[in-house]
Amino acid sequence: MNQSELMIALSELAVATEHEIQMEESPYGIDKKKLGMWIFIVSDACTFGAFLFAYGYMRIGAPVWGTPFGFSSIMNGMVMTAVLLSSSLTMLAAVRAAQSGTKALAEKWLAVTMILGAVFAALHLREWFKLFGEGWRLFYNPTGGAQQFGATFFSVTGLHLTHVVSGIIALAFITRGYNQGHYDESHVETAGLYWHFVDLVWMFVFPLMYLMNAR
Amino acid sequence: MAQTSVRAVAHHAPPQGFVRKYIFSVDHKVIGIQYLTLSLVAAFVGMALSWAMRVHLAWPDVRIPLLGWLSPAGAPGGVMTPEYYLSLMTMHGTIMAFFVLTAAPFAGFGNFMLPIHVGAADMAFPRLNMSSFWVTFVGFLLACATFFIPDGPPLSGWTAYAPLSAVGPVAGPGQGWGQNLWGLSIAMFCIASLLGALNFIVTTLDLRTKGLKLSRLPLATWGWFIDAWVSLLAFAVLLPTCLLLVLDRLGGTSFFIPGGLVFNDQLQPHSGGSPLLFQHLFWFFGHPEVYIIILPAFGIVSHIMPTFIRKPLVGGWKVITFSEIAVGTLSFVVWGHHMFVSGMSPYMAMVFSVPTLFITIPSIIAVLVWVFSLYGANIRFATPLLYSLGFISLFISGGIGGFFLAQPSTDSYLHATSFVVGHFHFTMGLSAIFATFAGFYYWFPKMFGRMMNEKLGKLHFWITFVGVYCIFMTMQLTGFAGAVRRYSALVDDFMIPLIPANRFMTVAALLTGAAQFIFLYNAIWSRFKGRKAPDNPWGATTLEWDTTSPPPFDNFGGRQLTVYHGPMEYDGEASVMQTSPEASVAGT
Amino acid sequence: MVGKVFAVVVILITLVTAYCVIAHVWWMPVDISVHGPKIDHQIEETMLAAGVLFVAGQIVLAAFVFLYGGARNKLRQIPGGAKPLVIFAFVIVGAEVLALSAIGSKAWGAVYFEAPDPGSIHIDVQAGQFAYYFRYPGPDGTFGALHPELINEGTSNFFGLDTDHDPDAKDDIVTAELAIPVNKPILLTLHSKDVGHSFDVRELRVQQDFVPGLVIPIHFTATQTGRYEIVCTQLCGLGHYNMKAYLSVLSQADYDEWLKKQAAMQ
Amino acid sequence: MSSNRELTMSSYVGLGVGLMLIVGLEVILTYQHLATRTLLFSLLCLASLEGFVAIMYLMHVKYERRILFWTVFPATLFVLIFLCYFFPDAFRMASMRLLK
Repeated sequence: MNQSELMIALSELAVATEHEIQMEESPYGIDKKKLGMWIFIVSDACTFGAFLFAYGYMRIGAPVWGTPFGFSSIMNGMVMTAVLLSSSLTMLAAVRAAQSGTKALAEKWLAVTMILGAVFAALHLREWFKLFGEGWRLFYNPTGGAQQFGATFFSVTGLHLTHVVSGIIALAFITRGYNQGHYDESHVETAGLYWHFVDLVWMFVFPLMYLMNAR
Repeated sequence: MAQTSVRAVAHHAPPQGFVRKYIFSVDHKVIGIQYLTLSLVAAFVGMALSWAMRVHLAWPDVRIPLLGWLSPAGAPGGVMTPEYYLSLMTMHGTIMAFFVLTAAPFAGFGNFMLPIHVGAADMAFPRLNMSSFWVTFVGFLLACATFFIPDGPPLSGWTAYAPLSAVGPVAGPGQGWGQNLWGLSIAMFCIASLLGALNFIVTTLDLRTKGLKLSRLPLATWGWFIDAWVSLLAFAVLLPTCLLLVLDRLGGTSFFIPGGLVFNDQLQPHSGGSPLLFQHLFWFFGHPEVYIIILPAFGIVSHIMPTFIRKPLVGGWKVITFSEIAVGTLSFVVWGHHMFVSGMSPYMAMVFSVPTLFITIPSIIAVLVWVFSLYGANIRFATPLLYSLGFISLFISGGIGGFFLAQPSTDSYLHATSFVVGHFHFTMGLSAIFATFAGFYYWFPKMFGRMMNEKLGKLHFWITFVGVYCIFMTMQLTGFAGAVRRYSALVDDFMIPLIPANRFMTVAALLTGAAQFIFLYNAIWSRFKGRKAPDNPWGATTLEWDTTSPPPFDNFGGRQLTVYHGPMEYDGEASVMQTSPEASVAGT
Repeated sequence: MVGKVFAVVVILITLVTAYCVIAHVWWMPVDISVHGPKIDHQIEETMLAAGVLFVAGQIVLAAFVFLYGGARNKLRQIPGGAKPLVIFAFVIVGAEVLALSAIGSKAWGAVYFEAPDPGSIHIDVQAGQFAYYFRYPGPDGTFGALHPELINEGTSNFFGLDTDHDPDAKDDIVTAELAIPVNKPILLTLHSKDVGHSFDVRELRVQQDFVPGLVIPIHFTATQTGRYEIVCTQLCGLGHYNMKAYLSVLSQADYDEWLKKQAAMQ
Repeated sequence: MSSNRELTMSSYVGLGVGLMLIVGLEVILTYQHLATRTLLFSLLCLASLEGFVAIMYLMHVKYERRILFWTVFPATLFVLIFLCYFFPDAFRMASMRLLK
């Protein structure tokens, strides 16, 4: 048997079993999924950054901007913030429960997190439809100010909403896998990281898109 | 402080069935070859487009075979219309910059080699890796589809400057669905690149085998690792740019379209957008993109050279790597040099000019390292080394053009001339292509288990090397006469005297392009009929040469690898494998 | 053998390139502007600095490849290792680029940091797919307001002037050719009707893009009479290659005559 | 930074309330009729504070190795800071507009 045949035979043996290999330790000392999520967050933060800078640019350049949000919208935003923030805390509770091995509790908290996420999305859509009802469009400003308000508001919050909705779907997926034992607490923790990031983005979107546009 | 951790590694089983094995494969080696194949197809498409453009510029009335069939409207009878010329130019730039130059040296070789270089069985996220490729593939299909839709391919250039690209069909031909598909195609490419970069970073950091400290990483891996960071941040900004452009086109928004625009005496409904915002967003990505293309080339050349000069690079891994890091970092603060005469604030021109000039320092350090490593060497002139030497020469020739384009005062004359076109073809186009060829000839035995034909390889090198100088040095120098780029015909009084030079370039381009078929023949013939490759045909030291050619499914057959040395243990005929516990011969 | 051929090819390419540059096979046309000599000087300085690096780089590369092919040589390292290379790059190239940017900023500043001469002749320029139009303010020295909705190519209302109601617009002179008097400071305000265009006169050493939605000022003084091409250098659509106008630099008397004739034709 | 004493769940709830209070402060500031620039600056400062707390505690960076902090922050801030190079042109857009 020559060397290459031997290696092929060895490799087939290797894949059949799980075996231990010594590796360099990751400089971060964290799970590779978690590191991957962090890297994703860095790039996604830049994407949101570019959207928000485009908004800032439009706004500086506009002679008249107009500030459409009344107090009720701001209150709605406050409630949305509270909902999203609580969902971050419930997510945290889910991760802790998963880490301490109380699977049922973790699943319960994950469910609460998803429900809070859905409530956030519902409140958000209500805000959108209210604006549609007032005549706002991506390309139209019924108050006669800069038409960029609709474009920037709907695109920035739309991107955020996409993140929330895909977060809910991802959480549902992970909860199911966790329940069936395909996934473990590290998956829950990684999903949690993403969820907190969505919350983090909202902490900038709310003041910049809502409060800066309060009447 | 060698920290190691024992980890249980669960291998995914080798796939069964044709589809799992060769099409939707999660094996990084298959994905790497898929990327390279995609790039090869894209490169020949891009080259065919450039042939058609060059022939049209030199002999505007010549009927170009097949073109009339491809687009009866764009090239009636094979003689192209001005708008079809611009479409070909746009698609040449898009296909070459994204699907060839970004995909081949980074995603192609990186996918195949990076996990092997670090001693891993696969990428950190194999399924993510597979989806990166297939998203790229769909992006490429969308780009190619523009040739076959009634609206025709876009004609706004690969930079797609708004508002020409944003207002829609009123701006003339090529502004219909072709431009929409272009935006979607590039957005998909962004997503694929982001996921790919993420995978590269995590693999390099987390999957290194025992003893492979960062200081012992092969230099190609350093190139891909740094490049992954640059792509991660740059494509993150191109993605929203494409989305906003598509939103302007399909959603009626006005991010990039100001008020008061009139087409065919019709006032457009847009108002308040800024074309300069598009340029800023695009070039914020666009300039790092140039380095995304060239950094893997730096890495590949630095990886290949020590094998064939039989000594380590001057300054070891540190000098070349730190210059790559410096280049990658500075690449984010220089984008404004594309916009000196674009109506940007003239004070910002100075802010961008100084770092642009300073980026020459790390670039020159890299060139000096390569050149002075040749001093006192035992050079073996295999084809991969010839291509590396060609890379150095081309990079010098293009690099010096940077001095002119980095300064607003000189750029205000040379901007948008063929000087720029020659400059970027040298520095990023050809340099990256030469490094890709070097990598291809170098790694082909490992990828397919067969050697490539050296004679054909050298023939291919000589024709290509001399040919590209004839094309692009002429192009660069005619820029001093003010030859404007992106013109579909030479009709201005000062352009007419340049027709002979253009004919010369066209003939050189046809010959150089024809030489690429030698390469194609060599690759296909060698794949099936080439001499069987030994495990380590070049006498190299890095991990990919420490396994069979081609490597088994999990790369090393489940062996425990321990790395004892850096990647450049060469001393003339003597060399020490990274995994060999023997004493160092090069003292690195 | 291969190495020696490579060295010879690289040297030949370097020599041919150097010849083309030194013999000015393709070179800039003679400058006709006041600020131009600064730019020309900067291009020559840069050519010197970059050219020396280019020739030196290619020759050293060729020499090493020529000398060290094959396995016969005793391996040697460059004395001092990477340190002298890094120092060279930082000190010599660093000084060079600092010098270039210091001198170059003056050439740039002469065009863009100085306010236009208050006595400049102000001409309004509009670019559209695929033509330039120029507007002189007429005897009242004031331009009429622009109304894009009134633009009508059929009635030759290229700028969208409201000649019925706007007294400032009545005497505006609109032409398809740019005529300027020699040795007089000129102020152009560039604006675009549709997409991005550019105003490039090689002899004037002026290239400036039109930005849709903005008015971009540019000023210069021409020193020689003659007729020069204004070309578009910013991709603007299918007619891009054919988008041009002429710049006539006239003596003061010819200019006054020309302007009178144009006014009569309105 | 790296310490293993994680907060208890009730402290996290306290943290959440604290963050909500900052949001409340932002809303109050909004209705103080500040100049747009001052309002923007103070809102951004408060949001950054919130974001910092979220990253350090909710996203756990405080309890990871220091190197994670030094990877994530510089990379992101690098891009966000240099995107600010756009703004001189935004002001140019306001002052050099074709149609007033």
